[in-house]
Amino acid sequence: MSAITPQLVREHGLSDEEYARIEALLGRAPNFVELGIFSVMWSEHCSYKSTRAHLRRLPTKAPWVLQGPGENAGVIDIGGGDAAVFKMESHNHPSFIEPYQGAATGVGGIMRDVFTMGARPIAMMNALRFGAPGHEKTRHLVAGVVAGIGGYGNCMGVPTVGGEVNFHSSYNGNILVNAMCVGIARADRIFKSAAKGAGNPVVYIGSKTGRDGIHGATMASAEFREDSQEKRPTVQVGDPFTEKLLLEACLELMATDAIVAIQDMGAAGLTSSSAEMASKGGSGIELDLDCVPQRETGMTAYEMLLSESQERMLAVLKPGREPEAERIFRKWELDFAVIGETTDTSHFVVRHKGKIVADIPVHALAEEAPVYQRPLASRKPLVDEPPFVRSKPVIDSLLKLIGSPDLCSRRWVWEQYDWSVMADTVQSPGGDAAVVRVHESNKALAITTDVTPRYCRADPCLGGKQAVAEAWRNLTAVGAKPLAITDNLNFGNPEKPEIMGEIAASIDGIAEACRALDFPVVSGNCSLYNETNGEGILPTPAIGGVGLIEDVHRVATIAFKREGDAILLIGETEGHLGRSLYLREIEGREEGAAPPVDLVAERRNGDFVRWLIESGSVDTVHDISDGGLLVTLAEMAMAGGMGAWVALGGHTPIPFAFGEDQGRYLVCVPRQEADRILAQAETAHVPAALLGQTGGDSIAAAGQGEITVADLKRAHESWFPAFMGAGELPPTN
Amino acid sequence: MKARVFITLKDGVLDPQGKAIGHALNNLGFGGVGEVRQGKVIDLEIHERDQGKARATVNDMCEKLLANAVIEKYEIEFRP
Amino acid sequence: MKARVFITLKDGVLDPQGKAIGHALNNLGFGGVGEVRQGKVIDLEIHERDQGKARATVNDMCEKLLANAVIEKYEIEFRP
Amino acid sequence: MKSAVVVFPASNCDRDAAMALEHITGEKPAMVWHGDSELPDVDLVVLPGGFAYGDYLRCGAMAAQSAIMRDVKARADRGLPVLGICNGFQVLTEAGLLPGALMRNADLKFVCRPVALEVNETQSAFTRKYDKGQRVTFPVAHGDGNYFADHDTLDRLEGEGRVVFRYAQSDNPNGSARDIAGILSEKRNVLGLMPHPERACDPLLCGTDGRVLFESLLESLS
Ligand SMILES: Nc1ncnc2c1ncn2[C@@H]1O[C@H](COP(=O)(O)OP(=O)(O)O)[C@@H](O)[C@H]1O
Ligand SMILES: [Mg+2]
Repeated sequence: MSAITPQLVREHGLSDEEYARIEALLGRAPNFVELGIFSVMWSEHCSYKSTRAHLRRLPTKAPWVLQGPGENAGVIDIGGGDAAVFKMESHNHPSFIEPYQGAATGVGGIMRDVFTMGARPIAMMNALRFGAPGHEKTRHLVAGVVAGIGGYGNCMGVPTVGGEVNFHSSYNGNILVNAMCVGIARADRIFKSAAKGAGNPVVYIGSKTGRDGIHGATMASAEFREDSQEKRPTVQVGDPFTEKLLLEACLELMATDAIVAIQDMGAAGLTSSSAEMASKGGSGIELDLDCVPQRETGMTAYEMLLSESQERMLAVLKPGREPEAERIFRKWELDFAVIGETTDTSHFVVRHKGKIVADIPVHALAEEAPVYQRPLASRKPLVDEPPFVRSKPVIDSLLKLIGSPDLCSRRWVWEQYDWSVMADTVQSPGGDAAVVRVHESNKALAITTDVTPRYCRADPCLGGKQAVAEAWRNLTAVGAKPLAITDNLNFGNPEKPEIMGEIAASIDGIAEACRALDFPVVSGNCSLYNETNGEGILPTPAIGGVGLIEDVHRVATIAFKREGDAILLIGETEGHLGRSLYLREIEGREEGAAPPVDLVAERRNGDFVRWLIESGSVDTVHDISDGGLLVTLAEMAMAGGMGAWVALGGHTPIPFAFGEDQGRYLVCVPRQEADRILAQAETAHVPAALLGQTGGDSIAAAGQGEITVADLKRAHESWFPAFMGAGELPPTN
Repeated sequence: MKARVFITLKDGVLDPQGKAIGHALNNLGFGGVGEVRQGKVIDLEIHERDQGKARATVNDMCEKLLANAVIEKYEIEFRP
Repeated sequence: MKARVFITLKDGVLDPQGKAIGHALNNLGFGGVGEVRQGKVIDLEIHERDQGKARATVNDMCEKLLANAVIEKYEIEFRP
Repeated sequence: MKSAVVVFPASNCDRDAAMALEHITGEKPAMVWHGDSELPDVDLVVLPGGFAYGDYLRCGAMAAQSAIMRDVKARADRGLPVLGICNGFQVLTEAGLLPGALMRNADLKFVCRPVALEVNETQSAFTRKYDKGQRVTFPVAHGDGNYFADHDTLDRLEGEGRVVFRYAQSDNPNGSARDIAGILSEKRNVLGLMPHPERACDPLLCGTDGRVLFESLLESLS
């Protein structure tokens, strides 16, 4: 075995202090295998050493929260004995290196996190961030990531129902691929990862172990250098066919009572799954690597322990239940092997070829992992110097915005995802939130992912708040009661004080919004070191929100439905243009402060809109976000194939039309209902005003001219296909 | 001249398709089938008489488009 | 012994993949690329010393599973 | 009406098909494992959509070789109605129960969206309750729906009135020959189609045009 040199320690991403701490914990120098184990367990990805202290500030409790952060996924009670199980996770670095497989295995990984809890996945979302459209790599990455997500999710038969796609040069060398999975389980049949008790068999199930993705975890914890391209051999290939069998086999096993604990093998594979299970169960664990199903010959202990081969799970069974479990996995033609047992030594002991190759106190790997209070430098938030706006024709700007990369239709993307399998997708991609019926019930879940990185750059705390508020708003806009979130914190190098400052501030903003909106965090993931050659990404704390719709027949959609409906504007409009897409796309400036978020108004306005939907008086709602009021109106018109007339009356046209003030919605009501609803708004102290009415085949803004819905649609639908059209070969598995 | 490009997965890279094919062959009663690997073969016609130049061009095609250097390797063959 | 099976589309069967590749190559500035066809190559290990028997077996595999006679043809090669 | 749904490894529309059958026929279909050698005594067999064997090698190729397919063939030869949806259609062509083959979509991309279809033939147990020429909308969700057959076969299919569904308004999502979306066997008891009627049986989802297909079967078979 190679001697442990400082060089070797550094190659394992461990600092000198960390190495010294390892020696102290062991009371001796680690051997090579043990060094590898520590390097992954103490990596940022697995240990959360930079963020853990800050994550504690997130509110994680509510009466309906059955499982908060700490398990493979969060769990909330959705009534009738059902539970929703969900989490979002990033696969950023692998997707940059190999977009198809990186994205595909990201999807597979997050699905395992959900079904390892005993849930059947019912919906997938993905939040994607790519570099500037003009950047040489962007088109190739978009093609690969989208095909990879579809290739895996479609084969699994889980509908991919929505997400986000943004373009910005800060992601040129670090794209973000965040995948979210939502599953349904019986609330009293949730499976956890605590390997309690001694003498229980530890079983390995799924695919064989190969030399895949060794050190993926440390790769995800290191800043990119151009030569990281050379880390390529670590890329794993996904096998959705095997994962589908694994899903069905696990659910079949979970229908028995043979399982003590179960956990997917994610980052750092066998090592982290077994060590985490032992740590959570307060037990020890012994593994015999000779029993591990192997795909390649001559694998070393180091390789087997650090391999990130996909489609694998680890379970601890009740003694004597192995044959019953084995029968199930053989039926599904999957590998099954007893590879060890739990012990009362509270040590993590690994045997290979009859020799003990690692012997580490479990707590040293888990609880003793370093936790850092890294130095923070808070960039002071940009204050609004109200950006000077040259007056441009409103309608021309609308057309330009609606066909711009960040606002154009994502049809090209979601038509490659099977969003209709499982026959429960009530609201397909393109709305404010996806709506998926809980199978054979009258209720549904609403799901959304949101964050506005350009706001986060201006003010990370406000940006964090806004991301949560927008998720809450999107769920509200379809008529759902927002219940909880998962988050995926994508940032640069935490060792840089200003980046660490962004992380801390974002978490504060998220926490504040979660508290104000009763919208706790039940799971999440952190992806740091998203930098290339010292260039950090925009701070991107992606929020995945889940809400409950009690009556699936009482949902609102964004499409205009009737000619002559009154269009009401809910919420206060100041005309805030700082950080707006108007400023960026029309004026070419990324300036000013992000729009303020008033959480009290947010809640008041949203509760009113939801009440309108629940009481059946409104079936057409769209929240106002990116692009502002007129863009929102155009989206409703295009979805309904019907125009509208609106008065920008009394306001300076551009800020009113394109400002991105928060906490706002457009709702349509039959004309004769308008006064009643405006009165109800007044009694609820909700700002509401009559904006115009639906009808005709154009969007007409009084005094500003008009444009046909057909022309808008053409611009809206054409950018993506045109962009992806040439030169790219759709990747295939 | 006619070029044939073989694109196969690098050794050690998981080949789910090959794995499944091997499985299916065994189920079909073809005992003793060892490892199965699936790859692509791409036949193309290029208007270039000079072998050397042709090889350089096809190499370039593989690097730029045909092969995924992250997980695949390639060989090139010529037929007149 | 090692067998390599080439599975290619019959002439006259349109090949969307080949077409797309040809297209992409042209867009990448590889002028004068003629027709491009994509096929599969399947490498397998069979425990059979006798060439003749081996060929018969692999033929059988192609007929039963590896190739779809409606659209595909196949060739078999052996390497020791 | 008794029905069975075959479950292959990584079938994933088996539940959707079963739901549609149960709601419309009032009877739970039998779920039959691919490894079984015999079908139960039923009036209809459905090969569901999905990614049997991951669509590896060729879509439907490995499923076509599974034990249960021998009995499916035998019964089909004796006239038992067989419905293959999407991946099921691919299995039927690979198994030789239907002519031609389903190739990669012309643009090489998976496509999921509602498509307009034209019902070309009502002379079948599957479509008798539609009107000839009726426009219906089913969702498609496939990467390999590009129907191919040689000209003679295509002429024969058309001549014998076996092209049951066509993509309408030349809105062909996959480049299939002559806009073919679904075809019948010679005996007209086997139907394969790429679009998903079982996903068009609920007003909350993609409309209810698909119900009529199952209602036709109910009327014909019970
Ligand atoms: N940003 C975050 N917010 C809340 N919880 C988090 C966050 N990041 C990680 N967690 C929680 O920490 C635990 C470990 O996360 P992770 O290592 O991603 O789990 P896994 O290894 O199962 O994918 C999980 O319970 C996850 O929900
Ligand atoms: Mg996990």
